[in-house]
Amino acid sequence: GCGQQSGGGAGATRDQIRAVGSSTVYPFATAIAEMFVQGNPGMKSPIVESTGTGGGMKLFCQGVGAQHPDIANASRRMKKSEFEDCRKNGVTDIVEIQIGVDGLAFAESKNGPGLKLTPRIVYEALAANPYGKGPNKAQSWKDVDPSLPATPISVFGPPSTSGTRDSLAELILTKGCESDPAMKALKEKSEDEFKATCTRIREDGKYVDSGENDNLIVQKLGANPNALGVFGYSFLEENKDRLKDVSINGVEATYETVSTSQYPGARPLYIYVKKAHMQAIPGLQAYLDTFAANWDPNGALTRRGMVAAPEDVRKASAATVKSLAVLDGSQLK
Amino acid sequence: MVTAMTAMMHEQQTLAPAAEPKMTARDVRVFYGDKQAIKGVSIDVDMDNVTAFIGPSGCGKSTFLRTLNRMNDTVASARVEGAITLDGEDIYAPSMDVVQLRARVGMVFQKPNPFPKSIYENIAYGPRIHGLAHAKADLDVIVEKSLRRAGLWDEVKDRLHDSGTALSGGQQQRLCIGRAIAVEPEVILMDEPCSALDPIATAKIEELIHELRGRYAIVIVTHNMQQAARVSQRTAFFHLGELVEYGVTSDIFTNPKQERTKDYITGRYG
Amino acid sequence: MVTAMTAMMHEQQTLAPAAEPKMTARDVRVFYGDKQAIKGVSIDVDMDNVTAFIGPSGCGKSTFLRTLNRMNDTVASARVEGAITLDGEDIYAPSMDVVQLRARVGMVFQKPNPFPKSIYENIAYGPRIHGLAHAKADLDVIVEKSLRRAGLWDEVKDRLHDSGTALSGGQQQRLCIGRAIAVEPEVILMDEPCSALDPIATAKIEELIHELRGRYAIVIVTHNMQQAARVSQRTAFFHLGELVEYGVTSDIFTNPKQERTKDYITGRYG
Amino acid sequence: MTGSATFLLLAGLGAIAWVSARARALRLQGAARASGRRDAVHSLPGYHGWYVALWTLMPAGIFLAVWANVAPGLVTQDVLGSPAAQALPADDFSRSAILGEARAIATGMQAGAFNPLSQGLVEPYRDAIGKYGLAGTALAIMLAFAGGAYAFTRVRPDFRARTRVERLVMATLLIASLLAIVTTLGIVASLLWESFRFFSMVSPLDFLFGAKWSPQSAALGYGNDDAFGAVPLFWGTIFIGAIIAMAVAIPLGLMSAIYLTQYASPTVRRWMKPTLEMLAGVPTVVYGYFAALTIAPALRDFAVAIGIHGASSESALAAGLVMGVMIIPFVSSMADDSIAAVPQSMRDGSLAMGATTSETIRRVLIPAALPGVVGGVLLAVSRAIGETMIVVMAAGLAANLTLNPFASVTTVTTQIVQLLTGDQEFDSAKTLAAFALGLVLFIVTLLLNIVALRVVKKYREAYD
Amino acid sequence: MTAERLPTDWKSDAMRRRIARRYAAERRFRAAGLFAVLLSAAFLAFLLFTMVGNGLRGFTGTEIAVKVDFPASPLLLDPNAITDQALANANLPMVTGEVVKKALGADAEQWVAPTAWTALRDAIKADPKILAQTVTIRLPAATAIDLAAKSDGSPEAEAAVARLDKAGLLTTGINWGFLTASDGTDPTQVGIWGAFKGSLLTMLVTLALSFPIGVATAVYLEEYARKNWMTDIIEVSINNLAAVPSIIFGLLGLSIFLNFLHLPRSAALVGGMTLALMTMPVIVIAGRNAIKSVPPSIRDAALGIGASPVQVVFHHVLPLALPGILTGTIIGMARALGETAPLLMIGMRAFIATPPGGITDPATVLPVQIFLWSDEVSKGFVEKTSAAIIVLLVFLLAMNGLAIYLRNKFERRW
Ligand SMILES: Nc1ncnc2c1ncn2[C@@H]1O[C@H](COP(=O)(O)OP(=O)(O)OP(=O)(O)O)[C@@H](O)[C@H]1O
Ligand SMILES: Nc1ncnc2c1ncn2[C@@H]1O[C@H](COP(=O)(O)OP(=O)(O)OP(=O)(O)O)[C@@H](O)[C@H]1O
Ligand SMILES: [Mg+2]
Ligand SMILES: [Mg+2]
Ligand SMILES: O=P([O-])([O-])[O-]
Repeated sequence: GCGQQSGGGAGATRDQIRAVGSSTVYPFATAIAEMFVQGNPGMKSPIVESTGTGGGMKLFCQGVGAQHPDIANASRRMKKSEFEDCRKNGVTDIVEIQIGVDGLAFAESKNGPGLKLTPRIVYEALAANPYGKGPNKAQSWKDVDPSLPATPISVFGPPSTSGTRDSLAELILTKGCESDPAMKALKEKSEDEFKATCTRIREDGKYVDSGENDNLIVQKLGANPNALGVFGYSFLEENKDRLKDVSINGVEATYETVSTSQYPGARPLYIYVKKAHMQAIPGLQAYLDTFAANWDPNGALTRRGMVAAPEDVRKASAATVKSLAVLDGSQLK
Repeated sequence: MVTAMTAMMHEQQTLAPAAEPKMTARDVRVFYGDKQAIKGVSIDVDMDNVTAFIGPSGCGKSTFLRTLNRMNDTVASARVEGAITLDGEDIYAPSMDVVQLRARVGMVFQKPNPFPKSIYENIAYGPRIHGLAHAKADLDVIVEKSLRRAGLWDEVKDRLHDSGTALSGGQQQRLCIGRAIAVEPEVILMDEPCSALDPIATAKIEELIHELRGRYAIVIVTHNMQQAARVSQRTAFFHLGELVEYGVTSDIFTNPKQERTKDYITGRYG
Repeated sequence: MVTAMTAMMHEQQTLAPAAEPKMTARDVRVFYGDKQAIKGVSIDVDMDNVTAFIGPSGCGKSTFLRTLNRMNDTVASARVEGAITLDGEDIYAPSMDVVQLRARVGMVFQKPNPFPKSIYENIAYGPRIHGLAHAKADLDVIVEKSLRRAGLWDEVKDRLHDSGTALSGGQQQRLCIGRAIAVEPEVILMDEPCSALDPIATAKIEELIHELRGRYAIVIVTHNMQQAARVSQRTAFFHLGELVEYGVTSDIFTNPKQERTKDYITGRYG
Repeated sequence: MTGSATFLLLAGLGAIAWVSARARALRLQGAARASGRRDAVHSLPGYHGWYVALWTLMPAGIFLAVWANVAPGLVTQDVLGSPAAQALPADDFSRSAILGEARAIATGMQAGAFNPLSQGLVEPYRDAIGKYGLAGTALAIMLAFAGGAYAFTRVRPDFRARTRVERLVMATLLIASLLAIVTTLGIVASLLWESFRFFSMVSPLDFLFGAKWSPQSAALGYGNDDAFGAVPLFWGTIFIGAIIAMAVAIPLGLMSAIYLTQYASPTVRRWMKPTLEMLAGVPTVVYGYFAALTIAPALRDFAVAIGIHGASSESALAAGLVMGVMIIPFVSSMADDSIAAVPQSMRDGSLAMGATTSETIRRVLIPAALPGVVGGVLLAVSRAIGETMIVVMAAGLAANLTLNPFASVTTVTTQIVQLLTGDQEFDSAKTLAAFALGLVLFIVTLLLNIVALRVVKKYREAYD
Repeated sequence: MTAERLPTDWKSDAMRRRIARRYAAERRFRAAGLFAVLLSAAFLAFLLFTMVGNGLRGFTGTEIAVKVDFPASPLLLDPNAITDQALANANLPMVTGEVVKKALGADAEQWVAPTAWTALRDAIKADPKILAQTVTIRLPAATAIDLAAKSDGSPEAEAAVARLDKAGLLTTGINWGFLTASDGTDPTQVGIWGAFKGSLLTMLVTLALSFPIGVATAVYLEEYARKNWMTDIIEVSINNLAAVPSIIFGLLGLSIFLNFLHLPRSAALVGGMTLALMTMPVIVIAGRNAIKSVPPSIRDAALGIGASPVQVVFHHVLPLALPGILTGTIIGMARALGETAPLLMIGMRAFIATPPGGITDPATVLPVQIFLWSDEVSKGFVEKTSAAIIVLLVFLLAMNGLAIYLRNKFERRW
């Protein structure tokens, strides 16, 4: 309630859990929040804000205290730079929990042309500067690969701060880029230049950066039969009636292919928790327990479109929830 | 006071012989909603005399004047009964075209109301909308002639493209008269044209009215009795929506037939 | 015209003997910004006579009147110089409390301005804010007395709780006079109190002024010379911000000493 | 002693002060009035009451306000000194959380302890709070008595209590009005400060005249050069807000105003005017939803059907059209005012010349009302370019420089929302760019408004 | 003088044609005006019609009657010790799934809403005795079934609906939960109460700040301020604030209230403060106009009998100006109530499933809730969004209507 006063070092408390971050994780986090309230009568509902993984990390790393969030949801692993930033602000003890797996899905409208893609095609269609050979001139998919229809390239995708965008760069673009041996060589020579060439996306309107809102992309695809959308697998799952999958390397994104990592776009989902908040925020532990109780293959989260992590990962994560083992920054990239 | 009036009359021009009426009103009644403002007025206006309407404030002078060119149409609540003719034609007949009527029966208002345009455009407005001039030269001729007749030409000929609102009050009023003249009306109605003006400007307008007399039928509303005495040949005295007395101006002022007229011109009320 | 005036004078009451002045003004100058509206006016107002201020429009009558109860304070640009006293006290002294001053020097305005409240509340407002009545009964007494003095009691006693704005113009003006009387002022200033009224209402107010004379020092601004002649015993003639002539009313109207006064009352200007 | 009890006590004291001072004034004034001198009595007794009550309440109130900020610190000091506090963890946040919880329990705002450590601290808290609460209350009451007593001695018939009380009222009013300045300064300061930081990373010239907007790539670490050219945003804003929206709003608004003021019967006017005003009362998020869900897809289908290239489901046209509809009432009410301000005599003058109503409107009324109409349109433009939700929901994010109304453009406000919600990157130029955009928006709308108000005012004066 | 011109021959053919043309132009112009009015009104009607058409369904919900044989169910609960915690621990979601499967068939579990078990819980809580009985409980249907029952859905859902309907197990009725519940993840279970309460608290803060300050400012400027540079600055500030785009206030709130003063993110307090800054100038301007329209003669009258300037204002001017001030306030508040953009900036866009308890609790407001729902993927949210819009519109139109009514009623000519 109101009437909380701060002063003298005592008093800044919060009785609600606060989570920020990935829009991919958002539906799962809110579902867990709901179950948490129902399972813990009397507790207030956690606040979940969808800010994108990067945006969430920024808020998360601003410091320890009631005014900073307890949890960062992420659709990719925390970056080294983010870890350092957290550390700088006194957020030293961070617990990393993998809650499941998601696929970076490519989809088009039900009455779309039915594309079949490979990382190379995607890279050549979207790179700002394919293979460092000058600006991308491809206008239609046919320009990239003669097997594809001549529909104009139009891709709705997430913005730079989203984990999904990072996954796109890491899982697809880089792979496509590396199909050229020259690029492999470049990687040896200059990591930076390699990164720029392989992950920078064109900005001439073919790739439409659609903000931190995957739902919006889904809706836009419905209206735009020729466009391709990039977002989390769960969104595809939820909208099977409007959208259809676009295969990568001939593999379609299904629960099976994602969970076995057969699908090239499979990626882990994480939540990051501040250990320092475990003592201070009522219900935080119970919230994590709720997560753990629902991430099984037949748990509530899979019903919402999440793909369960492999058994060993789930076990490890469950152990982390118990032990609250702190993340070791040295493994991060 | 009566004697002072009579003195003024001596300066007045003589009455023109009775002429064919230009406009006639028969048993005209005007209502604003439920309220009757004019109660059965019959009057004839002729070409050769200036007719003055006098009477205390609110007696219906303006209302009656405005029935003569159907300006009352613009007041939503106003309703006119009775018959008014112009050259024998019923002006309230459905076949009567209001636009034409108003071009034929011009009007000058109490407060000078030039358009916020140039002097030239003020005069040219009427001829333009009525298509009275086809070439610029025609229009120039009309503008000059109208301004001359309104007695304003010499004062403004060098600044025809200045704004009409930049003129003095008296000049503005003459501009409005010029504007009315420019469409060659047959009748000119003036509703207290001098009440917003100073004495010198007033004198100019009165002089102008003298000059225009005969060319147009002129009706002027005034509540300055001296003015009525100075400019008109016929005077109608209104009271509470009724036409109390109508006659030759000098008779009305020196020898009123009605008690009410007499009380009014000797200053008992009003 | 002069003769007409003199005729009216005959009805007028006789001049009271010269008395101790209630208010004095010495070399009062009023400026609106840079513009000087009053140019060194000195005048005495006494208890037993009604003083009239006359003069052409814009000559500063209202301005001067308003200096007498510091209503000019409300005009941001107005600045008053010179000395004005009430019972010998300088009303522009810093120690003078304006609120109290205005209670002692009441004012009635040109346009009747009753509060949009009941008749009762209109009268009771002043006594309330000045703490002149403590119980409802006291207030009732004050209201009745004031309305009686204002000559309005009989007309409104049955509808004291109707709105003051629902009265006719003349009644409203008497209500305003009653309202001023209710706080027991010593001086009452009236700025053209009848100019918005019809002749019958005017007559009533004039009669009221006669009755109030002697009990309050009364100053009345008017530009109706007949009215000045009828109601006042002393008349001050203002012109272009100067006090041209001040004296016994009958003298001013029949035998003005200044050429300007004479020109004005014979109607040469104004 | 709890806060509310202290509050009630003070309120009681104030009431007593009011009543007794009033009574005293009444008594003294009765005597003075009998003396007959009018200026022997100055203020109504009630004012004396207020004067003394204010003196009773204000010093004590100010003290309590200060105390409320100081006391918790003292309480915490006290609690930390207690033996139970030794067991507290060292890290600040857990510690303060535990302390906070203990205090919440001690003050009854929370029932049970979530953290076992806090249970032990409840008692010390209770004691300390009680101690300092009592001290504060005692001091406040002393101050109240002191203030009240001082003021009470000043109650005399001719004491100008009203003047004093009114002076306080005036001071309050003045302070309230200064808040507008404070707010303006706050806006300017926050925008300027953050923009300044932005412009230390990105050249203002590149920002204002650059034609390429891709803050994403800047955020991905490709450098700030040519990532922040805001021209496409400015163009999108102008295209949607000042061109398309106005192309809808000006004719419809102006013609509606004309019809309703000049032609419609009073009944029609009485019903239609509020109906049209309702368009301005619909929240923008509803318009946005409507534009995104209903208008935009329809327009896109239409464009595709007639073979327009590059038609997008978030076309400039959809956002602009809907925004134009939203703006209609602004234009029409400004036009209405301006036309109504043209003196009736002007209209009569024209009608009496034999002009038809439409001739009168087109040739006399509109030219005469033009400055007012133009001013109104400028205000409407300023409103349109600052409008956010419609464009956030219905316009795109692609920073295109295009003339094709069926293509997607982005606007300043859309980008502000994009840059600040979600993507709160490290203190990058990207976040700060939002403030620079805000600054530009602020300045432009300000200028538009100043010009518009000038125009309107000048024109109003012309007829006054 | 130039040659005389003959009086115009109004009867000539040319003149007649000309007049006909002018009248035609007149008719066209008038028709254009009427068209503009009708088009604007038609747009409004279309908008309202669309919203109502989409939204009315949002107020209804579908329920499936399920026969629950408690003794035979895998539920382990002591009827004598029914506490919230015990119910929470009883794994009701699983039980519900089993129960549904048993009653309706193996594939039926997905026909009921994921939160359907709360219906079971509430039933048990209301009457623990049913634990020993077999009862029929109405469980909320899943979104797909709900949509299929109310309009049209996927073929599978339609088939299921047909089956259930045939068995007479399906009922569609008013979903009161929509007015009493808060945000959630399941469209059939969400409600607007949380957002509504957030709006209420935010508006309360806004009103409490902007009304007194706005009126005080209006009074000061109109009645007491002397013309000097400071008054000019205040005046310019206020006029400008009234025109500043609302999103700028959001930037102000973000950088001053959140980043500088460290007030709580997402709270009604900050939202209210931000909106108050936006509403205040509206109230000031309306207040000044209302005060200005009180005729000076009233002030003169009061001053003339010795009222002090403060008394003049508080006894006469303010009471007379009050209707105008209130009208302005209502309009300002209506605008604030519909405002979204500045609140997005200060984080009032989070998922918040419990209604705020006070002004410092995280909260969201109706328009932001609409914005959030409009972005939801699940098709069930479309009708919920429109339904929330209907609720918001009802309030806003009522407020605007009240303002218009007040304005017309108290519009006086002095
Ligand atoms: N538009 C109107 N609606 C209702 N009543 C009106 C209207 N115009 C005038 N009246 C009433 O009709 C009566 C006659 O008014 P009119 O203006 O004709 O008087 P007037 O003789 O011209 O007075 P004045 O000398 O003051 O101009 C008055 O009682 C007036 O109140
Ligand atoms: N508030 C003001 N600001 C500036 N000048 C003013 C103001 N009030 C009056 N004046 C000027 O002061 C002069 C005297 O005005 P005042 O109103 O006293 O004249 P008056 O004799 O009462 O005229 P009237 O008979 O028209 O009421 C006039 O020139 C007037 O224009
Ligand atoms: Mg008239
Ligand atoms: Mg005067
Ligand atoms: O929102 P993201 O999951 O793409 O970071």
